[in-house]
Amino acid sequence: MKRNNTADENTLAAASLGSRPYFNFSSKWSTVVLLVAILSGIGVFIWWLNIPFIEDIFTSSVITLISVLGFQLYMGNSGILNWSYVGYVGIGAFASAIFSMEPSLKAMQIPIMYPFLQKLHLPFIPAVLAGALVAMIIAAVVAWPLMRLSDAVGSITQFALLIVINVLLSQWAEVTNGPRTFTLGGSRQTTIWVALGFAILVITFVYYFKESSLGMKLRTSRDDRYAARSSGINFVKVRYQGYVTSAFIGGLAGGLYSHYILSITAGSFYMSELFKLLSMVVIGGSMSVSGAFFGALIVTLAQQGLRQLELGLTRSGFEAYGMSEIVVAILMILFLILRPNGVTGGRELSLEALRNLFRPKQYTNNNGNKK
Amino acid sequence: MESTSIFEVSGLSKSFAGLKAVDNVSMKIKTGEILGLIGPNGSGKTTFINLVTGMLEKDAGRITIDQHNIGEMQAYQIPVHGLVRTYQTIRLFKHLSSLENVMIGALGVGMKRKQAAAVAEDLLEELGLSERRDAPAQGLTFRDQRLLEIARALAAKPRFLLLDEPAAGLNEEETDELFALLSVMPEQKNIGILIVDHDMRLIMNLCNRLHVLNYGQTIAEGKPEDVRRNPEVVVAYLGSEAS
Amino acid sequence: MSANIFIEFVINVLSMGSLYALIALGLVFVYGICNLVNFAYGEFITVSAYVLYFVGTFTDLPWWLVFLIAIGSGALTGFLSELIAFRPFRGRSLDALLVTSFAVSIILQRSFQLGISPRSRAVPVPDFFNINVSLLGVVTPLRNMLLIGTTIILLIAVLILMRRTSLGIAMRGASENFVTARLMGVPANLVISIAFVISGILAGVVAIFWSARTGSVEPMMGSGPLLIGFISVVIGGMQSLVGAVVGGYVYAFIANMLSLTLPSSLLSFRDAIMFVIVIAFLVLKPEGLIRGKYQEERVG
Amino acid sequence: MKKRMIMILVFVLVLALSLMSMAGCDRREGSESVDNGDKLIIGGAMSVTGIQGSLDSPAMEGVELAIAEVNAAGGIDGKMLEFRNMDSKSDSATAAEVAKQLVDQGAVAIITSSDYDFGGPAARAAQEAGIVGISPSASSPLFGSEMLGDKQFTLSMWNTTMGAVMAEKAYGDGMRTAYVVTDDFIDYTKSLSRYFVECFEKLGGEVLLEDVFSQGRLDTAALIAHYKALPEVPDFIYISSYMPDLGTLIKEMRTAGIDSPIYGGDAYDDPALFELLGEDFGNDIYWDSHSFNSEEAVPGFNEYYAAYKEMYGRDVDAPWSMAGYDVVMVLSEAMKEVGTDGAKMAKYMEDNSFECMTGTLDWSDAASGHEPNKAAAIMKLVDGKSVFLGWATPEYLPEP
Amino acid sequence: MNDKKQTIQEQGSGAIPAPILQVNDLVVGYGAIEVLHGVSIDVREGELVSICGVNGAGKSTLLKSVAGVLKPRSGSIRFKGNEVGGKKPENLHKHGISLVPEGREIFPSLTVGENLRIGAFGRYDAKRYEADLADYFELFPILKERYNQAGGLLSGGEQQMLAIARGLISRPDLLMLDEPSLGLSPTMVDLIFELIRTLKARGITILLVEQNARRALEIADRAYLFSNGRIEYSGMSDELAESIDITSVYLGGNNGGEIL
Repeated sequence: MKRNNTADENTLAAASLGSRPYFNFSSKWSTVVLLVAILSGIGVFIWWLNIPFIEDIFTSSVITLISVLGFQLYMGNSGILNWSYVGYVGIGAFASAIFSMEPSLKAMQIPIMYPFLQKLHLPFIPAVLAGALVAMIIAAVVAWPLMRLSDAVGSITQFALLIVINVLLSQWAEVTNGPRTFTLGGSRQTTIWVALGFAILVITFVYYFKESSLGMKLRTSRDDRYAARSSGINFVKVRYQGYVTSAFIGGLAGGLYSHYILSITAGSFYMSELFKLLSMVVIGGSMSVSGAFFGALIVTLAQQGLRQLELGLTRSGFEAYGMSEIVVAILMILFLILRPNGVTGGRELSLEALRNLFRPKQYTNNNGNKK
Repeated sequence: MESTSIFEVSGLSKSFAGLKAVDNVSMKIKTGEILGLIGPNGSGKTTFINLVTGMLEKDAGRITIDQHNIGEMQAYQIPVHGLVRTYQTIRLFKHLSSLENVMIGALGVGMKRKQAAAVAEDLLEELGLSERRDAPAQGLTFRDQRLLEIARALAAKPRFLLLDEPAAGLNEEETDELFALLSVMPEQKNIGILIVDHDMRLIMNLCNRLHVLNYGQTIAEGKPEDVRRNPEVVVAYLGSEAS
Repeated sequence: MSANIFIEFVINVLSMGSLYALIALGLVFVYGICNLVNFAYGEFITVSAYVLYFVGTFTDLPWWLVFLIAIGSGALTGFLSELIAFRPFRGRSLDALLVTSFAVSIILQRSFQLGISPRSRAVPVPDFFNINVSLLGVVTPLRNMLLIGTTIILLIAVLILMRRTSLGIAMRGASENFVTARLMGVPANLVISIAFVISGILAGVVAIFWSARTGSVEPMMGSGPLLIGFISVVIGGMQSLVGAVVGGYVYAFIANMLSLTLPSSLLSFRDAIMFVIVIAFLVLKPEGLIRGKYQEERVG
Repeated sequence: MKKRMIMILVFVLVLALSLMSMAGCDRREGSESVDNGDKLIIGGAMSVTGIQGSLDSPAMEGVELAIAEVNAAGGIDGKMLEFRNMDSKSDSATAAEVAKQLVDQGAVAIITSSDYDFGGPAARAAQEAGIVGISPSASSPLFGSEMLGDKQFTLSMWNTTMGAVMAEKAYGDGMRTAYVVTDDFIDYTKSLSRYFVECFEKLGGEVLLEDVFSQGRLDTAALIAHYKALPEVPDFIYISSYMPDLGTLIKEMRTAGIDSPIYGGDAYDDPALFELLGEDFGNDIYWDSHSFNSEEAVPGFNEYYAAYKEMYGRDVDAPWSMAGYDVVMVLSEAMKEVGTDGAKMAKYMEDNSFECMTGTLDWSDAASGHEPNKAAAIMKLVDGKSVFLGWATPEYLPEP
Repeated sequence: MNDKKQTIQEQGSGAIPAPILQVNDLVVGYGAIEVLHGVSIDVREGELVSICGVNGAGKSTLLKSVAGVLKPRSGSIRFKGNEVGGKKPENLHKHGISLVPEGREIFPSLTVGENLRIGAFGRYDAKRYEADLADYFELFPILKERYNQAGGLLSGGEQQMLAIARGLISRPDLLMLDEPSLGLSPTMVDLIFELIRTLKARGITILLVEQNARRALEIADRAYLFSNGRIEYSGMSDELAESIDITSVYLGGNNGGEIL
């Protein structure tokens, strides 16, 4: 079969199913379409419900989703757990807050803030993007020497880096108001629509990244870095690029978060946040974008449900505070044991996968061309 | 029609903790020929391959392809100069599809994505793997994995291909297939092949020349039938009679 | 005055270093055998501290029995967490293990909050812990001396265990080459369980001295010792028991130096400085600090 | 097979939980209509877990006690009060989030955490919804109408009062030189030191050194070394911090042979601290706080004590519970008088003064920040037991 | 030591002793690759059986499966009459199977003495241990000299000695040696083979995997020739050595090796 190679990656990827005429549009890009459709569907439904507190929960979950996608972008493609990721979320949150806050407000709230920071002032969206850029630049500066470390050493240095970032965020009073709460003035700017819009962009981008040649190269270093090296891939470099990209998305999520919640402390970007992201990725399946998506969905639902349960139990006299984390942690261990690749098993949601879901399983090891 | 390239190694040495794994080995391969590198277990063959592909740092020696000194390069810089390898224990990207695996070979030497995809498609077709193009590599049969690894190497459009025990784990029939594939490759693609294998049936029939290592040193070189009769080679393989 | 400061500095370094050495030792025992930086180690300490609180407050048992029970509970926690949470991951990826220990840590922390109280509780300690002694003109609590003494005794005990007994030798062998050790008849489950039990015992001892110092126990108390142990282990070289002990003392030395020399406004950045040192250590000579199986395996 | 079973179980669990979260909304919609039904919801965004838990938990007990009392007396215009707390986990973000949820569930007022950093975000959510938010004992001057809005109050005296009272007390005790340690963890600890130092220096005292540390990163050795390196032995030490580091610091200082008197603020009012210091170290420590557990300090305490004991089966814990109790009493008085409209309630609270367990309380108007006008109770620790020394109002009050 | 030798001699005088190790139709593989495709061998008490064949033929895989490091996909491994396939290595060691692994695998930071001590871990018996130690010091005098040195500091040959002594000190009923001559200098190879001969004379049952076919056949009672995960030839070693052109197995046949 002669193929027309002017087609871009979409059709290329779909071409395997050459014998399937009714589905010529990309099978792979259906993932993005489906995920976006699900997310917007829920969003519109919730907007229609018009219950403010559900809308709030949804908005904050969407921000978390962006954060998880950035986390997955590196972890899923490189196979390396990035312990310092939430640090970049924090940097993005603080940086964008500093950018967007009125200088007079900054002067009032944090009188000791460096004057050049006090003078900065950007509108909301540019501030968020600038914050993400700051996170990315910091990642770019610190990460280069760390990228060639792997395995235990790599994990340890990333973990140490997280602690360093946390100490700086929580102690550098001239920048972040120190251990105290940093309060942004004004009203919430990350509305449900802003969050949704960014989420759609980020889903698309993260998916595109995975399928891009950079993403592909990064995935090779996950599967076998020796083979990657001997195939001409400088895995240190692609890891670095992936890491920095992921820090950008993390910073973006942080900026959206700070403009949603309006009061931030360094503690919000530390162990328990890391644990939350980790549990989402583990439960959903770290190797696919869909995994991060569904992981975020499941954990958010579970946490909200458990919070209601906590409330209910407490009202009936049984103190159940803190239960949600325990349940999520146990869930996570169960997943790690029983289904290490998460609910999605590392696969992407796609039209084809949906079709297979409703079709009796008949293939054992031959899933290339089943009827 | 196509030019001849020369891959040349001279005086290559490497020792581990005082033990000389590769000791002053020199070798020369031209495009279009197949050289077999053999020797008993532990004689330094794999170390040799790791050295010339930059996976290990050499102690001494010079490695060139057409005057390009690749001996000082990092492993990932070498494929673009025309030298690629395969592994004894197959090293595929197991979660990537067959197509992506092959594409990587091309992307690794700087090809654009579209071109890489085209090259990969063609290679899969050529090696009869097209049907499995979207299946993750880990689901392939062992034979297909071997072929896929070779396809990935070929996607880099190499001048020289280093095959580390490509027949290991293949049954006789599959080895015959491999023979058929490899024997025409040098001429078809104008590449030179260095092959390490223990399957003497394959080696003896496939190679133009043999190079025998023992204790890291070259003990014989020449045509297969000569090498086979070389008493030193026989001793290396079977051991000497007790003195 | 300055002589006194010097003596006080030395006593501080020795006593804090002893505590840190014990903490590091507990971490490195598990790390050496399973490659696992056990995030839940801090919570092992917390468990023992709570047992100390409960048994010490609500019973009239003599102090030594209370201590024994607390240490025993640490050992039991180590044993059970290995059995329930870590054993299913035998042979799985490092990250899976790390994530699990992280999850175990969260579960234990939240359980304390839920089951006991988020508030800190005063831990009773025997009176002689608070007696002050005068040493070369410097007043210091007796428990610092006890701590140094206990550490020396424990180090000797560990040394005898690891150098003289078959089990200890087997554990050292297993930490170098697990498969070969099993081929020699060293049971994998036994060795790993023992590592966790010893780690738990050390956590118990640490709990006694740590809570004697802070005077209280609360659900999150484990994170402090965990980080200290973590830094010490890295400084000491991850794999070696001796290294961990040395790392503990080095850490105490650096920390005390920084405390003395840093102005108080920078003091709160001390952890950051320590961890930058850790990162620098790991980047500059990862193979020097972390020997053996952590080097990337050679191809072929 | 077993695997699949567990997967199904997990799925069912998640499904159930999500349904439960939906159930939460049903309640909300129900409660909106409950306005003309038979109950009034008082929302609580207080921290049960985390560092703030040790102050908020007792306060919550007081809240529950007061609610029971109000309901026993027939409620507010026949409507029963219901207290609904969601754990804000000593985290400002969570506080904001749960406060919003409570507003959506129809809360008529929000009781926030006893601190500006952890309670402020919840107060902001209440302000946005136009209802009253009130903290039992947040003492930072930031907790008021200026920073948070015109419907936000704290029942506690501000740190201006708290710092000034202690400065005057120390100076009155003949103390002239001070070593001040500030935990820069939250605004409470930071501003308390600031006002204390300001008043003490105005009186003519001298601060030899101000040291800083952060909760959770306490380095006693460093502080003790700094203390010992002072050119002269200070008359006393002022520590503005929190449990658990506060206890560790005092104990270690005492152990290191430092026996200067120690002064501090209301965070000292923690039974865990008394217990930790015990007879050995629990002496020569002074602080001011909101109230004291005795009939002598608080008329009507015995009655309160009896009710508390009946409800919880144990002695009154910290005086924080009285602040919680007072909060509900103030709110219910306002609701009785002017109904549940937030603006009206706030106006009523500004205009009137209240007789509380924690002393007489009079808020300034919104323009001047809802500054609480209140007396502080001064306490002393003797052999690990707190002793009431008397009520005090400062001569000079620093500007917030 | 001595009493063991006697029992063997007594048995030897009677009928053929029952096989101590019996492997039937063993199939083993890693991942997608199957390495052994149905191998059957047996080893009788007191015998020295050698397995030869080119690299990659599955010899080491066989030993690792018998020692419990690898789990068989199918087939059976019977040791002293009991099925042991898939059991844990530590348990098999207790039952008397001892593997001296390829590449020696000495614990580098442990001393020679400690290496030996681990070797006896599963079957430690203080009294016997001391006596055996003295005995092995006679066999391997170098180990006595180096007793307190770290294993990693020994030369290759010394390490191989240590590995063999470590495998022996538990008094195994079956000693398996995986490529003991690999990477050693010719003189050292001579020494090792001499040693194996001595061990055989002491009545120790040995299963030897060796690439050096000539030497292996010379000292073995029986031999199996592996190729590609199958047994190509088997028989008494002297017969094998005479009847087959081993060179062709290793280096390809004169003409039998044609492809296609």
